[in-house]
Amino acid sequence: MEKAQEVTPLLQVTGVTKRFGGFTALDAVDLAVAPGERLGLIGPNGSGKSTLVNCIAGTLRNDAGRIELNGRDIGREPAFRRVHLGVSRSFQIPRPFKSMSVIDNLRIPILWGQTPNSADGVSPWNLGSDPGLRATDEAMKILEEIGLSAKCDAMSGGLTQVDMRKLELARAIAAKPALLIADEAMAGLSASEVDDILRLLFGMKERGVAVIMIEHVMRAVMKFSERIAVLVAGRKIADGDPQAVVAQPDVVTAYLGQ
Amino acid sequence: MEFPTALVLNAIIAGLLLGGFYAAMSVGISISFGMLDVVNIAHPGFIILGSYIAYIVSDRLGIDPIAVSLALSPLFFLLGMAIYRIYYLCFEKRGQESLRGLAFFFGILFITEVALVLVFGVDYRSVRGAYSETTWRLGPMDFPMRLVVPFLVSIAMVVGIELFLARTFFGRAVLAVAQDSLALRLMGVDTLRVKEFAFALSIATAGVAGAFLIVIQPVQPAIGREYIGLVFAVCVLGGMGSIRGTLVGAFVLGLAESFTSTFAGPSWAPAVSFGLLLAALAFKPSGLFGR
Amino acid sequence: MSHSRFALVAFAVAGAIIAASPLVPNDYYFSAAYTVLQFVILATAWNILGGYAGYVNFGSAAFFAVGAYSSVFLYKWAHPPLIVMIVSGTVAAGLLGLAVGYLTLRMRGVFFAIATLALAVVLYTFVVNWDYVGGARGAYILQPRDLPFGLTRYIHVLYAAMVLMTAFALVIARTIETSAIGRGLAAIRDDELAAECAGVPTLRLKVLAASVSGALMGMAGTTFPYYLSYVEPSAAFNLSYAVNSIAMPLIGGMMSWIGPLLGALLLGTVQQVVQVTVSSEWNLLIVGVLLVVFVTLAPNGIMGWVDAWKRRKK
Amino acid sequence: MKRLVASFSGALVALSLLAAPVLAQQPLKIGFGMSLTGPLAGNGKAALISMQIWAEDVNAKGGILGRKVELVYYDDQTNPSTVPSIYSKLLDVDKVDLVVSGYGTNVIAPAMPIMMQRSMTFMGLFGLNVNSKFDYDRYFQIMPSGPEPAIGWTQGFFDTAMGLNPKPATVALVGADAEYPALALQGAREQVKRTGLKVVYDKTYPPNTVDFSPIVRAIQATNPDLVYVASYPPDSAGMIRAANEIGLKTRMFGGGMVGPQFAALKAQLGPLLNGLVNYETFAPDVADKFPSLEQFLAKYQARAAKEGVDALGFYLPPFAYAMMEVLEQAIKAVGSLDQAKLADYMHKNEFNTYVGKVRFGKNGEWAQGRMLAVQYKGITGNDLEQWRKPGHVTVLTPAPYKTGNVATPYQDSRK
Repeated sequence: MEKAQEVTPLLQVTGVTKRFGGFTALDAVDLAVAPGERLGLIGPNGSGKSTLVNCIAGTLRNDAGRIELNGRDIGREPAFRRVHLGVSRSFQIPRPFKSMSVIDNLRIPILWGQTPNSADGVSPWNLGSDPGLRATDEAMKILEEIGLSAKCDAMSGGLTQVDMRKLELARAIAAKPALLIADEAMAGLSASEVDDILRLLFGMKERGVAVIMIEHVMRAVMKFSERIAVLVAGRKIADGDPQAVVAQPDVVTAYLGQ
Repeated sequence: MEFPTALVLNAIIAGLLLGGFYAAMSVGISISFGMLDVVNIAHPGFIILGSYIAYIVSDRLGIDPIAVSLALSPLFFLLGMAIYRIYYLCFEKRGQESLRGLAFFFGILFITEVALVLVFGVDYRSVRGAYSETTWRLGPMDFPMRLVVPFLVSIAMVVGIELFLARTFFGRAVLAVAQDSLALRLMGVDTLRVKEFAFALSIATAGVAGAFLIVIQPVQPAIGREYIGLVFAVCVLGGMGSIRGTLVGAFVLGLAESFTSTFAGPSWAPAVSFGLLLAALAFKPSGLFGR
Repeated sequence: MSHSRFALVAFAVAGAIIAASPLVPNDYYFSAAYTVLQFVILATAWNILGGYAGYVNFGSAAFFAVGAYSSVFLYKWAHPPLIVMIVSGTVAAGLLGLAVGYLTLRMRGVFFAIATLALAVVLYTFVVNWDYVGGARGAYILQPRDLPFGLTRYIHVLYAAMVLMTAFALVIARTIETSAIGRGLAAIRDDELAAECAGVPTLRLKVLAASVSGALMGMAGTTFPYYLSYVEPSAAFNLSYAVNSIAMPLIGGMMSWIGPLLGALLLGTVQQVVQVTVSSEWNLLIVGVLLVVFVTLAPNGIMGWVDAWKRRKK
Repeated sequence: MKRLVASFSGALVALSLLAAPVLAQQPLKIGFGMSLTGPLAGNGKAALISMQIWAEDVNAKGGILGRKVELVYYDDQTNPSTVPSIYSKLLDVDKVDLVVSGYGTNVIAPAMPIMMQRSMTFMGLFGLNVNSKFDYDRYFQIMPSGPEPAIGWTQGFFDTAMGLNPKPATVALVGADAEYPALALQGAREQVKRTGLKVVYDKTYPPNTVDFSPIVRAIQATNPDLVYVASYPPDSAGMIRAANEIGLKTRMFGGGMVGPQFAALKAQLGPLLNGLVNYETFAPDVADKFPSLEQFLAKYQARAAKEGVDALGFYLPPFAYAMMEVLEQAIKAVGSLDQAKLADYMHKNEFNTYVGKVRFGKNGEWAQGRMLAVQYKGITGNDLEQWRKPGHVTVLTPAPYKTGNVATPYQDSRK
């Protein structure tokens, strides 16, 4: 495996710790993601995966450690600015904007999530006529890829669980991130649907988008990940080539529980 | 500003007695609003209704107004059930959020006020218990029975409700319905009946608090509007859905008002009390004992 | 319709209404219209924070009173023309809105509502003890004698000002609603955390909505001292402003600027008509009953019916 | 079909001819807003009943200028912002011939601009110092507070106090944060300047205060010779109860308390009122000075119980009736409804009414104030009958109505 030359990593998490009262959810976790890299993040329930995601996304403030994006410390940035800087996450439990249609749900990240100084985009603060309407074709493209274009005008509150998960992912992608965090995007999907999502996530590589996939569907994780990190009880116990990591004794015991 | 001991002692007593009264006024809101998320703006209206019922019955039969209100609380209980049934059909069943209930209860507040004007007229009414003019003196401290009796009955009522909710099955069901009515429904409990019972209980406390009010000061139909802010403030300061919190919140506001009136300017009492609430909300949004 | 064209249409209609005022048979209709339009502005303004962003403001009477009392202060201090009073009252209330906006940082939902109620009580106590503006004694604000444009009665000036202010409020509300900011606010209303993670600057939008909402509510109160000629705290902080500013958007529908307009015109007109036809306490009873009936029959407001009908028709 | 229409229109013409003479007999409409709901509904309803009794009396005698009197009124809900619309409707739509005001300063003032624009003669009911700012020459006011209302209102209490031997030195001022009490306290402060007293307590309290003992204790701590209170009924009851509960020691207590004038508080407080020095507008002890008032009170008290308003009617009802008497006498004297002539007549002449002789001076206020300062004494038990007979209300000032001297100090005269 050629040594990645000294390119600065897209995401550099060093020594991140998070405590809730006495309980230590994250204990000095280090993690690095290169631009466009496909990282699998696995671990039993309650291992701190979601907490790590929330610390990276900014919805939780880590008690110690640094989080850098493209070498810049984003530890103090509010969540919305981290989205502008290129970090976009989907939620494990879908959180659609219920009063809006499916396509309107995508207009929010397109208008507000994309890096505001992007050349073509008009700033959302501009009070001209509704820029949301101009985002239609961009939104429809994402909906086609994710397979929701037929329901674009349906109310998002009425979608099935599976479609809601797809909408979650579509919304995260619509923010044109540099790093996409897919939090259990495939739970409960059929095999063919898992393949559709995998194809979509593979497509991220060409757009230079790095992906952290958090999944229990091992088949998808093994197929997708260029590298796998394993979290157990708030500590990273493995990080490297997928086959080697899965074979590691302590990973096996953590999963199968001896 | 000197603090002579007699003034301080009496300020504490007055604050606690006032707090006891405020607790009786607010415990109903702590149940309906704190636990059931029903924004019952008309609660002070039902308190005034309680005052008038206590006035009429005790005026005719010569029984003590507070005794009358306790005896008649089942009537208020039934009234509460009827109101909740209407509220449930119009709002709760369709999953309306509580804001809609706010306008509904504003309407009810106006209706009760005008109904009282039509039935009882607009003159000031008041009632005298046998104890209204007696005051116990204990050294520098004095205990006006006009405030002590409502205080004692109020504490008994509030503690009784707390024990009922904590100890009995039905009480625990009410607490549970506050946290997660879906889970309760999955366990086969008819949440409608539990909520109806809880709301009816809150209106019953309003009837009793009404008797306290009319013993303490003269009442006329429009006075209810003055107490809307107070009852919600006590409930939220104490902590949503916590009866113990309501009691503590009531004492905090009662003491704040009493000390401000005695030592600073009485005109600033509401600003101090509500300023306290604002500060508490800013530092501990879910109130002192909130869930 | 684009924002600028809508603004042109709105102010054109306002101009037409003002131009048509000589056709009005007598002054009663100006006085009644002044009050109804006052509630249109209050409801529209309340809805910007309450309907669009989902933050319920219980203290709208305080914003109205800030607008009214800033006019009283200016009247006593420098007696400037009406337009100066309107602008400064709006700015003052907007600053209060800014402060309330930052409250949303710490509080949400019912706690925010109770905090605004507490803020209103604190402000009421300050005004009661502020002698310069009359405090509890109240202050006399005499309507000017010399009237512009050859109008005969000052109520015509107040009415015209209120029509223009209503147009201004509606334009602001619609512009916010049908822009990216409006979409951002709707996202905050539906799920604030998800909105933040979709890149919406939730705090800035909430502060903007609270400031604009507060400013417009204050604007509704700026001409009130002249309308009343004698302002004392319990008139400016009246319960009817808190009640109506919430009930009217609820009845009309909270999703768009048309809702509060409809609700205010409907409930406001009913209150005005009942008040000067029913010579007894029944008028308050009728308002109470109507409030209950409207809210139960129109769960999502009148606009809710319209949307449901449209969706059924499609 | 055509024939039918012809005969029908014929009948119509005949009818209209018939109706013609009746038209001249158009009713004389008197319009006003009155608080029938909200906090001041008690006073509003009592005033309304008195004005209705007046209308019935006048119509029984054949009305005014041969026209039956009709009262056109709306509920202002004790909310000043309803007043401009109500009075525009009365003048522009209902086209009333005459207007009078509702009860209290904060509903009279908002009507003033409309009255001035239409130069109507406007009769006010218990407005305190309203016209000093408007300076409108056709405004008149029926409350006997005198040329300087706020000072006239407090004159009795302070004159009596300064008559004490030895002269009092310190005074405590307390009142509600509301329009009337604030104006009364302003008058009291002017009295303090005039008399050279030292103010040892001067604070106000929020109107919905429940417990007054903290306030009364703070006052007792300053050990004042006099305690002047300006309050509304619930506060007055609370203040008097607290004074009794903590045993307030001072030479004179009372002043500007609204409440003890009403039957409800007279019955509820009963003996607690003993020793209180307060203002009144009438007392059975001076009934001889107002001979015809007895028959009005009989009519009023008959209806009061049924309507749920003040059972005695000593405070406001006689003045609501007197206000209409003044208008009646002015219209009859002038012989028309010409507002200018009416105003001129009312400025120049004295009126004999149920509340005695009324003459208007500066700003339409009474030329000579006659607020009674009284002291309650010898009340036993809580029945209302004892208040109907003289012997419990000593009138201290003004001189022509004086029936006795003040008993001090307050704590002794309470026994």
